Amino acid sequence: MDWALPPNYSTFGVVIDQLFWIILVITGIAFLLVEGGIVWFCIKYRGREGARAHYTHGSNRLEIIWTVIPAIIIAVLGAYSALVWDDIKGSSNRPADALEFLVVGKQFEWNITYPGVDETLGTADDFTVRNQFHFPVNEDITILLESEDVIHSFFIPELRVKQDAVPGMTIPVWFDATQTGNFEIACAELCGLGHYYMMASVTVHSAADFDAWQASQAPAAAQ
Amino acid sequence: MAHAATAGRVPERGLDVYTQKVGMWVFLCSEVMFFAGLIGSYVVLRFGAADTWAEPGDVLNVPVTAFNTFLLICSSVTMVKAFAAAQEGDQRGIKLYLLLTTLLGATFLGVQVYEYIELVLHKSWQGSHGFTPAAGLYGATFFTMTGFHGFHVLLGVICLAWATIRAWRGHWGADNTHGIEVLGLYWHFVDLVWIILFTIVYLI
Amino acid sequence: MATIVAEATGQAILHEEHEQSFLRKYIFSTDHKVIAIQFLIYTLFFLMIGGLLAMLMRYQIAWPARGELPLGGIFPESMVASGYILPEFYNALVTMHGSVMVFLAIMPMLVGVWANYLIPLQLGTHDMAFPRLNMLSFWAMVPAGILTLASFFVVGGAAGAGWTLYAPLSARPDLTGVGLGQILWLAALVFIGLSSILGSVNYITTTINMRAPGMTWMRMPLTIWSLFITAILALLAMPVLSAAGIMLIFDQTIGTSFFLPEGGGQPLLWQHLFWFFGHPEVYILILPAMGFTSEILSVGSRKPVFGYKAMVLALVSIAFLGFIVWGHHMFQSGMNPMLGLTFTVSTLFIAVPSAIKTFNWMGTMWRGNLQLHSAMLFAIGFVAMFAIGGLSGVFMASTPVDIYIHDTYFIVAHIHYVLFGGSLFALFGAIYFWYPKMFGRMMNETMGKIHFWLTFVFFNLVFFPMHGVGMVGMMRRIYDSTGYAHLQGIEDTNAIITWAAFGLFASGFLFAFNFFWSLKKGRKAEANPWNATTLEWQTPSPPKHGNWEEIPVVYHGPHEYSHPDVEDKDWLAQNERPDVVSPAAGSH
Amino acid sequence: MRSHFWNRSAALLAVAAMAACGGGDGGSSEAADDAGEATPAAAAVDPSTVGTISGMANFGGMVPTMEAIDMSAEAECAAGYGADGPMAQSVLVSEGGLANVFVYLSEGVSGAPAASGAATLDQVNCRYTPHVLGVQSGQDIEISNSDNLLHNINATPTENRGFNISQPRAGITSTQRFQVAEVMVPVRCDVHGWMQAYIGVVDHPYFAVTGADGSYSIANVPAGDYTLTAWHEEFGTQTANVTVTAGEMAVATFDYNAEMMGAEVPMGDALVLEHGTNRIRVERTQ
Repeated sequence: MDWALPPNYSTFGVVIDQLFWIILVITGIAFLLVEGGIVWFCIKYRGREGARAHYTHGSNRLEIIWTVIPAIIIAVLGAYSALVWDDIKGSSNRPADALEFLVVGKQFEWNITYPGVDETLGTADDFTVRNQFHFPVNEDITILLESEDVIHSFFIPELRVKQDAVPGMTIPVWFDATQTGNFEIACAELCGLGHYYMMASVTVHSAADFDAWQASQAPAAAQ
Repeated sequence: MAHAATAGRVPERGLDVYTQKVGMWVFLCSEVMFFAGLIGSYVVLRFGAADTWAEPGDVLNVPVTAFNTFLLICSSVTMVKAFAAAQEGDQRGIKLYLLLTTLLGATFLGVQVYEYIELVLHKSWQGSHGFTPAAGLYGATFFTMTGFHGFHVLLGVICLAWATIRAWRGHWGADNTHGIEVLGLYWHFVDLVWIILFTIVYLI
Repeated sequence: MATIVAEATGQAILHEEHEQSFLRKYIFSTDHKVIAIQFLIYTLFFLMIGGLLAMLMRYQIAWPARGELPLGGIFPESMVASGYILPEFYNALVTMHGSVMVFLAIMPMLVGVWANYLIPLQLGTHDMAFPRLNMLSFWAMVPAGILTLASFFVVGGAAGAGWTLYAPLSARPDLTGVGLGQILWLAALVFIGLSSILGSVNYITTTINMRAPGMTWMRMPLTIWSLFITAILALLAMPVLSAAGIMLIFDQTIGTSFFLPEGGGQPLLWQHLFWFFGHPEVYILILPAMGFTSEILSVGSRKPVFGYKAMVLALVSIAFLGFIVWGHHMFQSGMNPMLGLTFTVSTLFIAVPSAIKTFNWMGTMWRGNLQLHSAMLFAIGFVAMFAIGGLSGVFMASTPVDIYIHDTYFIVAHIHYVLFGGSLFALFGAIYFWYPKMFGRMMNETMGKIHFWLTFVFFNLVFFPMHGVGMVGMMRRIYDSTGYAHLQGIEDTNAIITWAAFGLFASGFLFAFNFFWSLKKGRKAEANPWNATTLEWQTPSPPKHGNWEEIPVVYHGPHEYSHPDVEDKDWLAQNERPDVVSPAAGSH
Repeated sequence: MRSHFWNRSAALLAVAAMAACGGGDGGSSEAADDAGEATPAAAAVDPSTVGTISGMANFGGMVPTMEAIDMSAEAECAAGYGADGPMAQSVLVSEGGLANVFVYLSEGVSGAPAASGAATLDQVNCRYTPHVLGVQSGQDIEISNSDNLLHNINATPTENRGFNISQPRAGITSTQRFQVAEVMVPVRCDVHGWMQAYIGVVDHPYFAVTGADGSYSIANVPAGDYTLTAWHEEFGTQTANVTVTAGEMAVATFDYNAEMMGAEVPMGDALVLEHGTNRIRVERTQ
């Protein structure tokens, strides 16, 4: 039993994980407080013959305290989350010179279109590979996410990337992997009877390896 | 605490309005949300695909519907008259105005059915013969919104017809106006919704 | 005048009782108490069905490669083939488990049963404002139930697009193989909407206009407050779902394309409409539970509810905020990320009233004289479990973290801590608590306590590990997790969860046995077995048709326990005249 | 793609009626079975009145190269192929013969024995076997999976009721039927985009699919004049008139070449054919 986040291999993942642990600590403390309090009260104030409860309708001071403290904690968390969210998803923070890929989800495959050696989508040397996503490490990657039929969700756990692919929309998603390795794209949104089987391999190459891989694919695609 | 002051005081028993009327208001809130859902979707879809909408009057017969709108507004007036007659115990007035309201409502429905038939059989739109619910978002939203309104009118006309029959049996009077008032609330609501629909579907 | 009329009707109702046929008395009854019991039987049945679907689902998740489904042979080949649950059947299980539990079990049990039963009794009136509409609201649920059950047996099987019915998957039969099943479920939803709206009109009108003399707004029990606010939410949210559902039916049947991009429609529009309904729905599913808990905790602690006004304010603000947070279900949906920011803010705000309520429940227990009977145990269990559900919600509200945990088992854990640990615990508590009033007999305490501990332990064994599975990254609604590299190593956890789920399901039968056994063999209940203050306990158990010979007059707030001026007992009923009990008590 | 409301409604009614009759088997009404048992096809044949049609689908000229299929994501399937790996199957030519041509009598048939026995469609190494299948309307089609991985079988007819079912493991079978004649019903697997099969549904048992060498043979055809239609997924349809004489073999040959590539391929509605000459032509119905 290994209940942990999978290792993180992306730049955004660092701060996402950090936020996760911060929230875990805060909620953990609240959890202990509440659950501990309940157990303690159950033992301490359990009914006894002839005992009489303390008559009170409440305390405005306490009400204010437990309104304001959660509100402050939550406001701080919210503000921090909003900043991070804007960093990750805000359209003004989309990297300008990222390497672009087109990823099209369909029942039950991911088709990835590569920009080819000219590094531009929509040109003659583009080629499409089914269920294999290769890209270089330490480089800004933007995928243009589309769907042919129903809503899918593009999920690479190790890169902390998740975005729904919606038919009729092209949604840009960007990330930057920090290590080479082999991962998987999973579909995270129920998309039909093959939902669980809609996986694709992800290979993060070094820059040189990626060029080599792309060159090896291009002639096949040119036919 | 708060209740200390009220202990033993003259009891509170809700609003000074009879229950059926409160119930109808509450129900109308729900109806507002139903039409808000439809109209909201209409707005979103239309903004999202403005080029698939026809110019006002290109497909829809605005003059006929404008006349129909006028009929519905008239029926609201006669409904008010019917309630006023009931309050005064004017039996002849109750019968006359309830009957008029029913007929106006029924005529409205008749015109709408005629309009639908014309659209489905004789209009062509975007290359396909017949303007139907399957004719793009324009057709889909048009028939859904006007159709549901028409359904509400139909329910209203049925209730009005029943109220009219009761009027002939002498059911209503100065001491029995609640039914007419509550039905009137519903009828005015349906009228109001139509004015909004007519504006956004036919005129804009 | 209204009073006189009401009283006159009350007398009429009382006299009518003897002349009614069996059919009028038990089947097409307009008595709110009978309707409540009809709802109770109905919802318990669907609770079992929903549970059964979950068991099948859990079997598949734990042992995806095994096949050999026990009794698999009784299923048609289109559901289970060679002992394997087929993926399309699995999707139907996922979808219908959620749908049945939300719409046919929990929601009607919270509202249909208890709003019907408690509103007239706790407010001190003879019946609902519109008894015949009330009857209709139950009978509208019957076709909904029949359509739902029938949908499993039509060609293509039951709906399989998730309980959220995301279009286009739900709108295009060619993409799922499910055609009629989906339409039947949507039709059922329209009936459920009708039932819910009719019910809400009744609850709201009755609460506004038919309170007993002296029952001011701030003297209403918190149960009534929560049910009243819930009714408002349902009244305003359900019609939006009905409208959306009808549009979806049109997309399926008559060739419109509201939600289909090929025809210019927008899949995200469905999500906006659904969650505009769906988030208030979440509160519809929890507010009444909060009300029952407040009530039971107060009675069980022999103390007034701590911070009654704050509780009411929290309810009202939840209701208001509930309508502007729907977008937090859609952070990863492709909606403009800037909208995500707005929804984060409103979402975090809605956490505050929930925190207030939790602390006030603890405040109610503080320095109390806790009577730990089954109902009280479930109420305390509610607070403990709801707290976990609320805290795990913070992870989702933080948008960056949501990127990772969205659509994983973390969400599944969260929703079940709120819906099962929350709503269902409170519902069990409510049934143990009001059973004597409903049926005139007590439920067996020993069985009740065993039921609580089994439920509590198994529940946590089932759903706590799901947080872990979610952290590992297991996606929701997947039929077989074993093919994924990042999901290696969670098989044991999934198997443990499944065994615990079987235990949880089985412990439900102990409850069912207790429920039916006590109908005949339970100890006879006196009028007020818990020494409670609210009006329903001041009538016989069970109350007669028409509830009151004479409408009670209310002199006190709802939870006057352990009042220092009242001697020889620790409670003061709402309708006890202050000068009779003790002159000094009149000041409270 | 989305059929008309009234068609759909009629289908719905039919479905509802079937559900009422205890449906849920994923198939259709049982009437065909009973009829089949009452008059087994073999028993009805009187050798003195029937003949045989046989012939070839010839392919001339350059054979188009088939694309390689990237099965790397399904190692289990890819292992079933030789060094060249799996190739697409749309044009299979061997020694001048074109395989997978569906040949059937499209006109002149009056009355036919009911369907008997079951046709089979298997999934082997992420391919349908056979690639083109002929069945009689109402005949059982037994679909099975020989791969121990997920396939879904998504049949999208226009006249019949479609189905979309899945078989997540080896050994799972399902029986389906089409009630109405329809040439052709496309069948695909959405999990493996390259997997495609075609099922020709006709009202009688007088059909065949050309083998690897391009030959076909339709036996037990009652004597008479017929129109024979040949359907191919890349080359569309051709027709030929044949006269069958009792006890003899009629020959009808179809010729194909690479230029015919890209012809419109009729799909869905059963074909409406004119009486043609023996001249071979490509039928373009859409």
